[in-house]
Amino acid sequence: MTLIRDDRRASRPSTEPAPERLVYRRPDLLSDVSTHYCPGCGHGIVHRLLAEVLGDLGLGPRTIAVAPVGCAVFAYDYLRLDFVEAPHGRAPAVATGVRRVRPDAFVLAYQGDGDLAAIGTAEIVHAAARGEAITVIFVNNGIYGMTGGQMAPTTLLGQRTTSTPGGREARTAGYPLPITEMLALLPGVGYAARGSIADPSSVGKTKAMIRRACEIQVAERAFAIVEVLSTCPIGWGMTPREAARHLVDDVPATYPLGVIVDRFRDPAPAASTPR
Amino acid sequence: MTLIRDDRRASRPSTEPAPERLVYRRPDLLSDVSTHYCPGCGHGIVHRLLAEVLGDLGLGPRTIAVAPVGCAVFAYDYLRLDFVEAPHGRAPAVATGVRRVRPDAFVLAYQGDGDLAAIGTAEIVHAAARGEAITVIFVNNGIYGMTGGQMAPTTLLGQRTTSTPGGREARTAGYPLPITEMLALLPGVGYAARGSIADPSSVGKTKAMIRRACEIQVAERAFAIVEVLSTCPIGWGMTPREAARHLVDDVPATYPLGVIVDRFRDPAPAASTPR
Amino acid sequence: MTERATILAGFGGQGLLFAGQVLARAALAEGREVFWIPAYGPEMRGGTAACTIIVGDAPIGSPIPDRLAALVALNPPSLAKYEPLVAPGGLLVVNDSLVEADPTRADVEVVRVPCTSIARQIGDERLTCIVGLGALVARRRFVGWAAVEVAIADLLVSKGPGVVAADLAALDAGRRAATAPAIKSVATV
Amino acid sequence: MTERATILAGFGGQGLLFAGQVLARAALAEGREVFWIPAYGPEMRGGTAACTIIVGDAPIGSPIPDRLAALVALNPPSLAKYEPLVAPGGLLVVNDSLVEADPTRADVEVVRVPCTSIARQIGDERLTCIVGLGALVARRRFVGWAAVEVAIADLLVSKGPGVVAADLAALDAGRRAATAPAIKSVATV
Amino acid sequence: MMTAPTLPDERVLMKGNEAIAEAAIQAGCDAYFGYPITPQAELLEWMARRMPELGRAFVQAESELGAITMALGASAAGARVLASSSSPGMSLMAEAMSYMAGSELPVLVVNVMRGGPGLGSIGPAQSDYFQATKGHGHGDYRVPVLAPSSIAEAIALVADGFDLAERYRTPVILLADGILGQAMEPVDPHFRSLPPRHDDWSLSGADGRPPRVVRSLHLRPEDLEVHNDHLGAKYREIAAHEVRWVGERLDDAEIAVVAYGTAARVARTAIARARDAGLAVGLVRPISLWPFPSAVLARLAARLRALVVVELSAGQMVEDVRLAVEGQAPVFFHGRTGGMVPAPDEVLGVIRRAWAITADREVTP
Amino acid sequence: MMTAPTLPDERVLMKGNEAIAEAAIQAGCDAYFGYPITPQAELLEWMARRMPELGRAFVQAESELGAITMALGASAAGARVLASSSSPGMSLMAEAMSYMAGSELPVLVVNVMRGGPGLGSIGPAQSDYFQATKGHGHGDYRVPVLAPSSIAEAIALVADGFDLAERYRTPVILLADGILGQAMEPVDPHFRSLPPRHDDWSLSGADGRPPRVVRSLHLRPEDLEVHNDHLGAKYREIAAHEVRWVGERLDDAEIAVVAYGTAARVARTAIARARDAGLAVGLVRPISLWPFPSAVLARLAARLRALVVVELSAGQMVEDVRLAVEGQAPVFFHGRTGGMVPAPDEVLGVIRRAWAITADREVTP
Amino acid sequence: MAVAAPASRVPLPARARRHAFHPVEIDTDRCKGCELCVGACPPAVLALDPGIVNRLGHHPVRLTDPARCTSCALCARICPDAVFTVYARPRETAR
Amino acid sequence: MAVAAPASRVPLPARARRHAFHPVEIDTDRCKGCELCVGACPPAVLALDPGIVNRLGHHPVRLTDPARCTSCALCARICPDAVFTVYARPRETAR
Ligand SMILES: Cc1ncc(C[n+]2csc(CCOP(=O)(O)OP(=O)(O)O)c2C)c(N)n1
Ligand SMILES: Cc1ncc(C[n+]2csc(CCOP(=O)(O)OP(=O)(O)O)c2C)c(N)n1
Ligand code: SF4
Ligand code: SF4
Ligand code: SF4
Ligand code: SF4
Ligand code: SF4
Ligand code: SF4
Ligand SMILES: [Mg+2]
Ligand SMILES: [Mg+2]
Repeated sequence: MTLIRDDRRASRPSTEPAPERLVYRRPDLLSDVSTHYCPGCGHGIVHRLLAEVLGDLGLGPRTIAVAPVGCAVFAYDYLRLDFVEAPHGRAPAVATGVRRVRPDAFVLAYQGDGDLAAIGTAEIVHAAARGEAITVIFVNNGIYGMTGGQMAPTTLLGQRTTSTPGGREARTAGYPLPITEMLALLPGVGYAARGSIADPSSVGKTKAMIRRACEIQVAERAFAIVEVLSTCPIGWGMTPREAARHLVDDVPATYPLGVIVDRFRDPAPAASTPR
Repeated sequence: MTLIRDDRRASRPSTEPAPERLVYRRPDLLSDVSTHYCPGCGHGIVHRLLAEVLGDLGLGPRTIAVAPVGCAVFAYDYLRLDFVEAPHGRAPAVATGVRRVRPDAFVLAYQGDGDLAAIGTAEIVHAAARGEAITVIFVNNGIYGMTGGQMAPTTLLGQRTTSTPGGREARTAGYPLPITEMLALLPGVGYAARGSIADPSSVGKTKAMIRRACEIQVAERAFAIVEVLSTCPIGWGMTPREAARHLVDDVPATYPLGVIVDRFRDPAPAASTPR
Repeated sequence: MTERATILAGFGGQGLLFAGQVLARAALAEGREVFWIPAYGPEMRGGTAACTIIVGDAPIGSPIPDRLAALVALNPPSLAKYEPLVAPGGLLVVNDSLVEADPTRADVEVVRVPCTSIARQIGDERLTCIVGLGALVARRRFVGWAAVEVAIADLLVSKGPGVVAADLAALDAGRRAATAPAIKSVATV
Repeated sequence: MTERATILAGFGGQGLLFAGQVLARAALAEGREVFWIPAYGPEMRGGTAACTIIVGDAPIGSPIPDRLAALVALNPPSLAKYEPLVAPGGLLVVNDSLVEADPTRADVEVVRVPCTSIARQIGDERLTCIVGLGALVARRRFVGWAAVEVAIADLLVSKGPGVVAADLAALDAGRRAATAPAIKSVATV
Repeated sequence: MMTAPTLPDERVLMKGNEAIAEAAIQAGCDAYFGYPITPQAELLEWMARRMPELGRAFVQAESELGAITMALGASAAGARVLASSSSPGMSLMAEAMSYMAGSELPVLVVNVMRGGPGLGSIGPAQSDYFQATKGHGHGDYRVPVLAPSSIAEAIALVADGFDLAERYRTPVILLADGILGQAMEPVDPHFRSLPPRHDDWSLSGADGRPPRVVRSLHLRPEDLEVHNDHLGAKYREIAAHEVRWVGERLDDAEIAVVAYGTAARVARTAIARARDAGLAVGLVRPISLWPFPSAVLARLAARLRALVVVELSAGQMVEDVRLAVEGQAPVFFHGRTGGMVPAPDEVLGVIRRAWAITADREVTP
Repeated sequence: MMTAPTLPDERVLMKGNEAIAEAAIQAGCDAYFGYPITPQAELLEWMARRMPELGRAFVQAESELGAITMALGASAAGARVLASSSSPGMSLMAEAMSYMAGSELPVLVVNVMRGGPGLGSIGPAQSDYFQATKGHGHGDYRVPVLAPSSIAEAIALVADGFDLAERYRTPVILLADGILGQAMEPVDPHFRSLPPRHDDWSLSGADGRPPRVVRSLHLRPEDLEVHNDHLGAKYREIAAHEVRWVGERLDDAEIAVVAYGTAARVARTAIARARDAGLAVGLVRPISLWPFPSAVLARLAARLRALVVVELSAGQMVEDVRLAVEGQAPVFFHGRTGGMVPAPDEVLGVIRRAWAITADREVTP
Repeated sequence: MAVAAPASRVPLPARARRHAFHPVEIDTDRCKGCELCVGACPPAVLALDPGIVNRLGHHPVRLTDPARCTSCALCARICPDAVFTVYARPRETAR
Repeated sequence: MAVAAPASRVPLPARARRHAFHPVEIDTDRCKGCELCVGACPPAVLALDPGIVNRLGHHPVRLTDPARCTSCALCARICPDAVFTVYARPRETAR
């Protein structure tokens, strides 16, 4: 029951004694408000994991976080952290600016897949190439959630979106972009991994990845990224449970789960076969 | 003496008979003017190769070329081709616009390493991801030539430039960017290769790569890119011959020469070990 | 001025935008001028939603009405937000299923209709606003009743006759609720 | 107006910008106002180059002079381009090694100096413009001779005494060429 | 929302974003490039469906930078091109707009404005007036800017915009706002179509003719100045011939409200109420924001007691009004920002105040 | 070129770009972000050498988009930040400038202007005046713009710019041109230094205090309007207190030349020649382009026979002059574009013409 | 049919736990009815309550059978709205 | 010292080839004196001509010993300024 043990740890911020027999409670770093996210949206889960990990590691008071443009733009309303808003796609550059003038801060960038893998391609590639000591949480829901469900670079072939009404066709709309694999090629990238929030067990593994990505920044001052495969039930035109199923059944064929590179454990990157 | 035989072909545009015993002459697609390039600049060699290949393949009259912002901005003065100028880094997007409305054209983008691998990262990655049927000639001289020899993303570690006066240090200025290897991961990329113009034999091999990259566009309607390792004697602070030697001795350790992927010959990409 | 402005407001998922389109299309069919606009934006997703329809006999002026001829308020925040805009003598349809509070205005006509309950009885909460629309058109003939029915049929033609029938039933239930004396008296409770 | 504007122009590689800096620094050392600007740009690389120096006793006005007190033209295009700007009575130093054509102006003082040949004899073509500068300062004391020599020594201090000596030799050779009667007569050929 | 393609005989209800898209299609748009952004996303989505159906080019680009430079390429290659965005995305197009103006490339760019600055809000706004009419990109250039005030007018201006763009070889901006983009209004579904684009400079491959070059670089300042003079002459020609505006109830007006787009609609309602109250008020509605109808305002100002400028901004067009009026009449301003739209009664209040303050001004309507 | 760091006692010759960079360093700049572009590359290169020496932050970004958003991040985190570029690169910063204005972030941005539009030329120009003072990014915001006319003044304005930026929480633009960037002039090497940046809103980690958020998003239009009103009040305060300009020889002037930066130097030489020829001409040299010295021009205009505006542009600042003068005196314009700089005699010619045309105007100098 | 209830009414007050053990507290007002927890609960003791529309307009989730809850916290692990607090059965009852 | 020569003066006119065979024509006015060809020429028969400054300000390259040239065209292959035209020795002389 690793999961539960994880939870218990999460629920015990080092500052106060654990309430008797408490198994899980809302992490302290989550603000006491409802999110604007749609029912079942994966962003909520990722926020919670971040709150748990930063709480576990005691990083909250040192964190300067960068909010993306995307549905998670309001992350600053939900996480009790210092936050700066980046223009669409520029979170890694904004984080670089923060990093360079705040050597003691823990610098976190949170980005969606449109934000990171489309308009922000140059910024993420170069932050990674510089080996900028930042941790990037990359929430890949395969779609532009906020603007109404258009195709993202990460959208699966055949997937219907409001801008690929007949399903994404490679000939005209191109192929899904394995950007995390691309980043993993760069020597400045200390850690790159892909998790999912499809079910409680994936959530647990993803939490471990996020934790490692945070530790790498602190211990190794290297660039670390966790791509989290997530859901956008609204954009996908599915119920949250259908969306979760789709995330288990269909998405990992294009985006395989696992650690892609961990240069401080295994300096040679895991051979990744891109599709 | 393969080289000479190559040359003879190059010097015989299909339209006119070969002069008796002519071994090499300036290709017809090169305009009859002097370039503004510095003595020994590799751009001149790459221009000549392009003129030769397009001449050989009879593609000149079908070509719409895109000029970069960089020392090669005046390519339109030197190559007798239709040309459109792209804003800095956007040549692949401009080429995409051309491609989509001129299905019969041969679409060529010419870019420097600052243009392609820095400001234009998003555009090249996404043109490649879309498998846009364009041919990209990527002249990597490891520096910003036009603006006075500043560091490019491709600059070698330790290399002195006007913006890395103490030599490029990974800690602050990041690592050299193996962008062609990154692009080669993408399924839309039909062909990706890296050649050099350091000496006549490399020039010959590079010509063959450029030829293949042009053929792939025509025959397979896929994206093709040739990275050409080139010199910037002025920016490197070397004589042209010193620069050529540096290109042979030092650069390929960071940027290995050869075909990285040729999906229409060998669908599985060559294993590339990034540094 | 002959412009009549209506706001339909409530939760997303109550069928507001569709009901607004029905009203707009009915006006169009009658050869009137009409303007339809949703309150757009991400905060609307899963939260509150609203839709404005202005019907007139000349090209519509201001797209943001400051004098509403009618308001259909399907949840508590909508009532709070839009009630002040209703013009004196205007109509206020309140979703009795979700709104406990009473309107504060004394100079408007209030009709309480349990729109959500009725929609559920018909089988789909997304019909909530069509119920409200039935009540609205029953009390204020900005457009003719028949035009509304035709608009529903036209807009839903691709969804099949079952769907059309459900929507027409919701519309009619709204009309009946708004005209039944028992319900009307709620307004005075 | 006490402003005196000079343009040094020729090929890249003839040491134009450095010679301009020498002049500017000499003026600075004398407590004068001075303005130095290169013709900048990629077309300059390996092609033609130019540098403007304005010396005055009050803050310098227009950075682009339209009335030159002196021009040092080290190759044919420079002569063609800048000759018209020389003010009447101004000085025109022409590099006799590379410029065959004669100046067309009759209202200026022309001095032909084989700058390139002299520079080569001293051992470095990059001294060409220093030769021209020697000729210029010999004929027009915009700044004092000693200040020029000190400026050269200061600017080249890190390069070692050999380099300083070569530059001073070039400067002096230019002075001598510009004051030797044989050379001066070239202007009237 | 509605499907216009079948072209029914009667008026149909169309959403502004979709009507603009369909109008472009009917006008013969060969290629569309865009990137999603609220409140113009439906324009892109309409194109995503319709353009491939018609075998025309559609690309959802990687960014607005990508979209506008794809548009640049397609226009250089001879196509009739539409691009669209909303305020933050427009800002990203500044460099390429300057390039296209310099390269004289016809492209129609739609800005469905939202509240700024920065990420701002997604509410309707007119706070990109300065950007559209003046300093967007670097360098001396101007771009014709057309501002519709209804969906039907937006449709008409799409064809006009292409026409202007191609006649003068210039980018053109269609400046709408979130309300026009999101609203539905009845429109006549028979949109204007244009003959295919034709020119003797665009790129097709140098086959049997000398190579052509499309560029904005003129490295020698002398050359660039000649080019700028050429552009300047063109802009003067546009200014002389392409001013568009509409006047309403001006004949006896003592006060003119100056407003465009959505603000003009609010003004119209306010003016009707003012007339009901006995105040002689009319409307000047600029349609071309550049060239601005300065001459007509200068003429009118001489005989008005005041002008009232209403904008969904903190005051941008009002500078052009003041510049035109040159002190001949007082200019009052009322603006709302950030996505807020003034209520008609609010504008009526401003009119009343202007009326009162200028009671002793002599005017000869 | 020259090395200033040793701070000799005498004046030293410094290149404009390098002087600006060193001035920023002396003023306490914590971080620099840039991207190479002619004619400002030496500024970046100076910083590349000096900042690491001093243990301060220097990043050559992947693009101007990267540079300006790094600046945004560093400023949000409490640093004193400089960024620099030239015209095309400035255009790419439009979106982020709007974000920084909306987020109220102090950053000093240097634009060493070159000829446009598009890739244009690399010659000196003043054709980004509109962009700097008006419509660069989207939304209702203004940015203080300081325009030096000599290298010594550029040095002084760097410190002023940081000071303004931090006092008002706003980006500030230092608007120079290729000539100022490339030229060398003697400067006093003792530059002004500022106390370290200090505020109670920037980000350092929410340690023992509530979290802080730096943002421009206010999704509810009501909130965004409140924010815009706040910004508007700030801009009015800046306009009231931060106008900078210099007048020369105005006392008895019948004609005033209005020019800034490099154009003002040409004008000064032309005015000297005009005075030699007996014409009573003076100079108004705006230093702050926004806020613009409108009041002084309005006051002067009432007693002048004419104003002559000289720009390295097709006519941009002249609009603000006309707006200020409101028809009280004729405004003549002379501009050169694309990297060309007018010769003093050329400007003298324009002054003479203005003098002749306005010979019968009554003036009371 | 119940109208939207104020926050204090529906969630189980923490104090109540002392009396009858409830392994799971649900912040009903924040529940969006996505049913992810419903799918994740091994003993299937979670379900939406169709009788309630909360302040967000959703039918919130309800623990249908506290006794069968194993306190496994999988619901908490998956809930995007961090609605759950989970307690293990007190020792005396659990063991 | 020779001054910059007009284009027609220095390059070997094509006609001349008919008389004394010259394997390599050099467009002297375009040569930038980079010496890449000098380094690439196997028999080392190319060298800069210090006596000439061409229109571009460079000392152009010159074929020092036509007889030893093998017409291998490596010079042409490397020249960035496409300055060379290379002919093979006519059959009668070559074989
Ligand atoms: C410059 C710019 N372009 C476009 C937009 C509109 N926009 C807002 S969010 C978004 C993309 C959201 O997609 P993603 O990053 O995948 O986040 P998600 O909402 O799916 O979590 C876009 C295109 C914008 N705000 N700014
Ligand atoms: C937006 C923009 N930023 C910067 C520049 C300045 N600039 C011109 S060329 C260039 C880079 C040249 O480097 P590269 O692409 O490697 O070409 P090279 O000159 O080395 O062949 C830069 C930064 C510009 N013109 N536009
Ligand atoms: S639109 Fe998609 S990503 Fe955005 S909140 Fe809704 S479900 Fe989540
Ligand atoms: S600067 Fe470098 S790249 Fe540019 S022309 Fe000179 S050598 Fe070539
Ligand atoms: S703790 Fe486990 S058993 Fe109990 S409700 Fe949650 S998921 Fe179900
Ligand atoms: S997962 Fe959370 S929000 Fe979803 S139904 Fe369960 S308790 Fe409600
Ligand atoms: S052809 Fe060969 S041998 Fe002859 S000059 Fe050229 S490189 Fe030398
Ligand atoms: S390679 Fe070409 S340019 Fe260079 S020296 Fe030889 S001939 Fe001249
Ligand atoms: Mg997404
Ligand atoms: Mg380069």
